[in-house]
Amino acid sequence: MLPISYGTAIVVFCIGLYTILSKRNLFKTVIGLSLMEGGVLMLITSSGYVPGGVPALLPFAGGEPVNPLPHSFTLTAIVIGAADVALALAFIIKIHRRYGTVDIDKIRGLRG
Amino acid sequence: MNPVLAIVAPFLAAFTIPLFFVFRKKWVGTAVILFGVLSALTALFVAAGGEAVTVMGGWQPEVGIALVVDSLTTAFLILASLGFSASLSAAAETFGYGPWRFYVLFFLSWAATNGIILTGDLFNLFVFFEIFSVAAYLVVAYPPRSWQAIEAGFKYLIFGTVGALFLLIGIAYAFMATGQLNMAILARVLPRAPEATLSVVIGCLVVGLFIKSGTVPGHFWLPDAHSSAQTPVSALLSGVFVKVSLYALIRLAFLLFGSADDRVFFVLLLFGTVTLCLGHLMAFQQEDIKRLLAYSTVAQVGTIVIAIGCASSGGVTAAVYHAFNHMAAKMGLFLVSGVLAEDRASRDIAQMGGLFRHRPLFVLAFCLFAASIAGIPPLNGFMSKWFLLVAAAERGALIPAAAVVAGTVLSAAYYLRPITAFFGPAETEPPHHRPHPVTGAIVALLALLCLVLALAPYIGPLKEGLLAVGRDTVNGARYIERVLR
Amino acid sequence: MRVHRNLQRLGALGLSLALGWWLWQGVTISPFQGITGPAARYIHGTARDTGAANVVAAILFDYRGFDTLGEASVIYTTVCGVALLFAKRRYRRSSHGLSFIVKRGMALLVPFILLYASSIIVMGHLSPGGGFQGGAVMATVTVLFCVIYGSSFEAARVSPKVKETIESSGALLFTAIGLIGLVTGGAFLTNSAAGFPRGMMGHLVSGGTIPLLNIAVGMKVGAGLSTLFYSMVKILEDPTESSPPEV
Amino acid sequence: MTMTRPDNLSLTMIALALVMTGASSLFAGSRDKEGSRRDLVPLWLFCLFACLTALASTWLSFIIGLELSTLSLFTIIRKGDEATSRLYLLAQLAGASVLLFATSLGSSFEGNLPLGPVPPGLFPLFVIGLGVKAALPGLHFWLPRTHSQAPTEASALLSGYAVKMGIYGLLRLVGDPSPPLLLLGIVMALYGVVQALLQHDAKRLLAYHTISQLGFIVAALSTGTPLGRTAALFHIVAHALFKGLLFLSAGSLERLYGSRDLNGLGRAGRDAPLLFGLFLVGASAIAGCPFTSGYVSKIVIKSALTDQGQAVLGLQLAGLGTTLSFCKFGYYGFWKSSGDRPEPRGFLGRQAYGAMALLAAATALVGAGPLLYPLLPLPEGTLLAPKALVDATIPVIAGIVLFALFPGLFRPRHKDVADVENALAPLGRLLLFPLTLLRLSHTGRLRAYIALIVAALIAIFHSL
Repeated sequence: MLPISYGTAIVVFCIGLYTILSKRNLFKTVIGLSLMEGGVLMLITSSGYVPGGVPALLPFAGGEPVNPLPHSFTLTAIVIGAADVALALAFIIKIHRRYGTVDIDKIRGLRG
Repeated sequence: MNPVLAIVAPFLAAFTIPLFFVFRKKWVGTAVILFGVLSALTALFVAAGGEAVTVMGGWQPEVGIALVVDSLTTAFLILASLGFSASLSAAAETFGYGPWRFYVLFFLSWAATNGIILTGDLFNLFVFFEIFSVAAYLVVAYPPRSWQAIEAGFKYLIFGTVGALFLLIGIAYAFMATGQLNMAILARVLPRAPEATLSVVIGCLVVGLFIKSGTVPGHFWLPDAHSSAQTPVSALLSGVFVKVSLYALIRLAFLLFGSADDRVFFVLLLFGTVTLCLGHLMAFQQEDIKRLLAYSTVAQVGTIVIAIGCASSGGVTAAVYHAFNHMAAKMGLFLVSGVLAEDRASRDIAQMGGLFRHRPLFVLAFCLFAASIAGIPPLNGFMSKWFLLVAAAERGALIPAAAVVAGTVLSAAYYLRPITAFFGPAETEPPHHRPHPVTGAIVALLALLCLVLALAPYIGPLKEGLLAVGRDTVNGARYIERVLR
Repeated sequence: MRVHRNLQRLGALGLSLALGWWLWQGVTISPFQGITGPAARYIHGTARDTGAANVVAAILFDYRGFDTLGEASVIYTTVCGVALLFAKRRYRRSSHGLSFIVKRGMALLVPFILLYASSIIVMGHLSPGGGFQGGAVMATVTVLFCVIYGSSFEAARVSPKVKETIESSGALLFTAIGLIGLVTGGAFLTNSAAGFPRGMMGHLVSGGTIPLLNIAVGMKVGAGLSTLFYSMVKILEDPTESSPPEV
Repeated sequence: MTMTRPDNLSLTMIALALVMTGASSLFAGSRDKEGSRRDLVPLWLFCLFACLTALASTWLSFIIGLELSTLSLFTIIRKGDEATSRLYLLAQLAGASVLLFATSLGSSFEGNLPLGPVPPGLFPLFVIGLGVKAALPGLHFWLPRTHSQAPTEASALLSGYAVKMGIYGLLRLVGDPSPPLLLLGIVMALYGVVQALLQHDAKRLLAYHTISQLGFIVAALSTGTPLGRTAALFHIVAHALFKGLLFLSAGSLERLYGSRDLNGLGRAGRDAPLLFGLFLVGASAIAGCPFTSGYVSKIVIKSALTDQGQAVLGLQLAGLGTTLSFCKFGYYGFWKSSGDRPEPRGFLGRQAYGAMALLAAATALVGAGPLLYPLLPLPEGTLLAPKALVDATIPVIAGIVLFALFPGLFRPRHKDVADVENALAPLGRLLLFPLTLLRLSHTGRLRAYIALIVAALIAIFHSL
C-alpha cells in the first residue's frame, strides 16, 4: 500500500518535471509546476498513513487516528501552491499582451 | 522585546495600508513612513534585546513554532532593517505614495524576511520563503508597464517556484524521516536518518536555496530581475533579498548538514567558486550598467557561499561581514547608477560620459562603492575579503581563495569601465537633471556605513561581535541547547 | 529540427527519471511503529489544550497558527500583486450576463451558498473545513455574479473597496487575536492560556481562538479570492484585449 | 595597519620617498598649466602611503600601503594616458592579489604574517607577487609602457620609488641565499639593457634601464648576506636619485621640443646646456663612472657577489650596454645637431631646474658620501683600490669606444621592438573568446535553465 502511494507521488512529480522541461506552452509549464507540487503533497500526505486509521476528528471512533500533521502541511502548501499558480497565470496574461505568444522559447528578451 | 513583534510590525503595516487607502487616502504616505520607522525600530530592538527564544502559542519548542534570536539572527536583522529602510526611503522618493499596493508588497516582504531570519521551524521557514518570494516577484515586476519587468518577474516566478518546490521536498523528506520540524530537534535526530534520505534532504534544500540566492546554476533569474526592476527594488534585491537566502543557507548548513558530512561543504565550495567566476566573467562583458552590477552581485553571492563552505567560525564571520559590506556598497551602487541612468535616460555605459561634471558627489560615491566591492584596501570589501582568505587558507581551500583574489582584478577591470566613462568627455546634449535629495542622503549614509564597516576589525565591540557570530553559528550544540532548554 | 526536439524530449525524460530515481531512493518505508514526535502530542493533547474536536484545525490554528498567518499572507500578497499587475488601466466592464432564467436561479441559490460557506467557516474546529475552504466557497458567489450578471454588476454589488476592506480587516483580526495572546498569555497567538474560553468539546463555542481565527481567515480568503478573480476577469472582458492565446 | 619601530631600512626608504616626491612635485609644479596645485595632492598622498608601506610590520599592512600608493599613482598616470593607467592599475592589483593570497596562506585569525622571511612553500608566490611590482622578467609587461606614457613626474616616481617598493618587499623577504633569484637578476640586467639599446623613445629607453638596474639590485639582495642587502639598499637609493634625474631630463626634453623620439631631437646640448650638464651627471652615475653614486653601489654589489664569477661577468656586460645606450641617448638626444631640427617650443622654469638640481646634488652627495664617511661595510680603501677602478672603468671606456667605432649600429630605429606587452592584446582576445561563448550560453531559454538546475541537483545527489 504505502510503496504504491509513494511511487505514485514520485511518478506524478516526474511527470510534472517532464512537462516543464519539454513543453513550450506557458500554460503547460504552469500545469507542470502544479503537478510537481501535487506529487510532493501526495508524498507528504502518504507519510501520515496509519494502517486502519480513522480521520483525526475527536473522539476517534473506531481506532487509531491518522497522523494529522501532514494534513495540516498539505492544507498550507495547497493554499500556497494555488497562490503561486494564480500569480503565474496573471503573469501569463500580461506576457501574452506584450509578446503576443505563450511560447516559452520566444519569450527571451532578456539574455546574455 | 518579544521577537515576534519584528514580524508583526511590518505585517500590520501591510494589513492597514489598504484600509488607509479606502478610508483616509491622504494618510497613506504618513502611514508608510511611520510603519517603516516602526518596523525598523522593532527589528533593531529585537536585535538589541540579545538572545531569546519564544514559542508561538506558548507551547514547548517541539509542539509550537519557535522564534530564535542568536547572534547570527541579530546580525541579519540589523542588515535587513538597514537595507529595507534605505530602500523604502528611496522608493518613497522615486514612486511617491500613489502606488500603495507596492508598499503593501514591500512590507509583506519585510515581514517575511524577518520571519525567515527569526524562525526556528523548518516548515515555517518554507512558508515565509513563499511570502517573501511572491512579494519579490511582484516588486520586480513593478511597474508592470515595461516588458522587461514582466518578463523578469515571470522568470523569477518560475525559478522561485521550482526552488520552493525543492525546498518543500527537502522539508518533506526530513519530516518523513523524523516526524519533527523544529530545527534544533532535527539537528539532533536527522543524522540518524538513512544515507539516501539524508542526501535527498540536503541536496534539495541546498539547491532550493541556491535558486533563491542566485548561486549557479540557479542564478539565471538574478541579472534579469536586478536589471529590469526599478532602482530602489534593485537595491533591495541585491542588498537584502539575496542575503536572506544566504542566511538560511548558513543556518541550515551548520545546523542540519554540518553534522552530516564534510561533503556538503565541499559542494558549497565548488558551487561558490563556479558562481564567483561566472559572475565576474559575465559582468566583464556587460554594456548595461545595472546588468553589470547584477552579475557582480552573482559573483559576491559566490564569495559568500565560498565563505560558508569554509565550514569554520572564521568562514561564517567572513560571510556575515561580507554580507554587510556587499549590502552597503551594492545598494549604494544601484542607487547611484539609477540616478545617473535617469540623467542620461539610458543604462548603456557608453552613454554615460561626462557625468562627473554633472553630479560629482554621486560619481565619487560610485567610485568608493566600486572600490569597496572590488576589494581595494583599506575599504570594507578588502577587510572581509581578507577574513575570507584567511578562513579559506585555514580550511585548505586554495582554489576558491585564488578565485577570490583573481576576482578582485577582474572586478576592478569591469568597474573601471563605467568610472572611466563618468570621468570621460561629455556627450553633446546636456543631461536631464532632477534633484534627488533623499537618494543623495541615503547614498551618503551608505558611504559612511562602508567606512565604518572598514574600521570594524579595529573597533573592539564590532570585531568581537563578528567573531561571536561565527563561533555561535558553528556551534550547533549551543543553539540546540538554548532552544530546547 | 524534429531530431532536435526529440533529443530535447529524451533529455527531459532522462532528467525526470533520474531525479525520480533519487527521490525513490530517499523514501524510507519502515513498518508502522505508532505516531511519534509532535504529532502524537497533537493527537492526544488537542482536547485538553484547545477544546477543538478537529485535530487538523487545532494544528492549523493553534499549535501552528503562525504558519496559517503566513499562508493567509501568501494569498494576501498574491491578491495584492495581481491587482497591482492589472491596475492603472480602465477596462470596459461587461454588463450583459446570461439569460433571465439563469439569473433568477442564481438569485435563489446565493443565500444557500453563503449559508453553506458560513457553516464551513464557523464549524471549522468541529468538522473538516475551516476558513480557507469556507472562504473559497464564499468567493464562488462573486464569481457566479461575474459570470451570470457580468462584472459591472458584481463590481456594483460588492465594490472592490469593500472587498479590500474585508480582506484587510480579516488579516488585522488575525493579527489582533495573536497580539491579545501576546499581551495576556505571554506569547503570540496564545489560545486558552491567554484566557480564551476552551468551551465544551463539540459545541459551537469551543476551541478558544480557533473559530475566531477561522472567521478572520474566511474574511481574508473569501474577499481575496474574489478580488483575484475580478482583477483577472476584467481584462479578459475587454474585447480589444481578449484574443485568446493560440496554443 | 600595524606599524613597527622603524629600522634603518625603513628610515632610508622614507627619506628616499620624501626626496623623490619633493623633486617630482617641484617638477610637476613648474608646468605652465592651471590647476597644478590640485595635481600635487595625489603626489603627496603617494608619499604618505609609501611611508606607511615602509613602516608596515606585517605583510598585510604592507599590501594595504602598496595598493593605496598604486591607486594614488594611478590617478596621476591617468592624466598621461587613460589606457596605460588602466594597464598599470590592473597589473599592480594582480600582483598585490597574488601577494594577498600568499599572505593569507601564512596567516591565521590569531596572527598576521609578520613582514620578513616566509615559510619556504610560500616563497615563490611572494616572489611572483612582488615581482610584478619589481618588474621581474616576464612580469615586467606593464613597466615600459607605463613609464613612457605617464606624465614625467609620475615616471620619475614610478622608476624612482614605486618599483623600489617591490624591491623593498624582496629585501624583507629574502633571508637566505637564493640562486634562482640571482639568475633572475642577471637576466633582468641583461634583458633590460638589450631592449634599451633598441629603443628610440627616450622615456622607454630609460624604462628598460630601470629594469636593468633593478636586475643589479635583485642580484645583490639574492645573496642574502648583510653585505648584499646593504648593496641592494645602496643601489636602491642611488638608482632612485639618478634615474629620477634622468627621467626629469627626458621629460624636460619632451617639454622643450614636444617629442621624446630620439630621431627628432639633437640640439638640446646647445639650447639648454644646463640641462645637458644635469643629464651628464645622471648618465655618468648610471654608467658607473668612478666617483659617482653608481660607481659606489656597483662596487659594493660586485664585492657582495665576489664568489659568483659568472654573475659579475653578466653585470659587467650589462654595464657595458648601459654605457652604450647612454652614449646613444646623449649623442642623439642632445648633441647630434643638424639644421633641420625644430626650435624649442616650450620653456623650462626655474622649478624644473631646481628639481633636477636637487636630484643631481643628492646623486653627487651619495657618490661622495661613502668616501667622506665610511658608511659601507667595505674594507678600507676598496673604493679607491686600483682593481675596483679598473673594473668600473672597463665597461665605460669599452662602451664609449664601441659607440665611437660603430655609430651606425646604435642609431635610433623607427620601429618599436616587440616585448611581452605586445602579447597582451592577442592574449586578451584569446581569453575573450570563451567569455563570449559563456555569454551566449545565457540564452534566455527557461527550459534549458531549469534542466541545468535539475542536472546540478542530480550531480549533488551523486556527490553526497
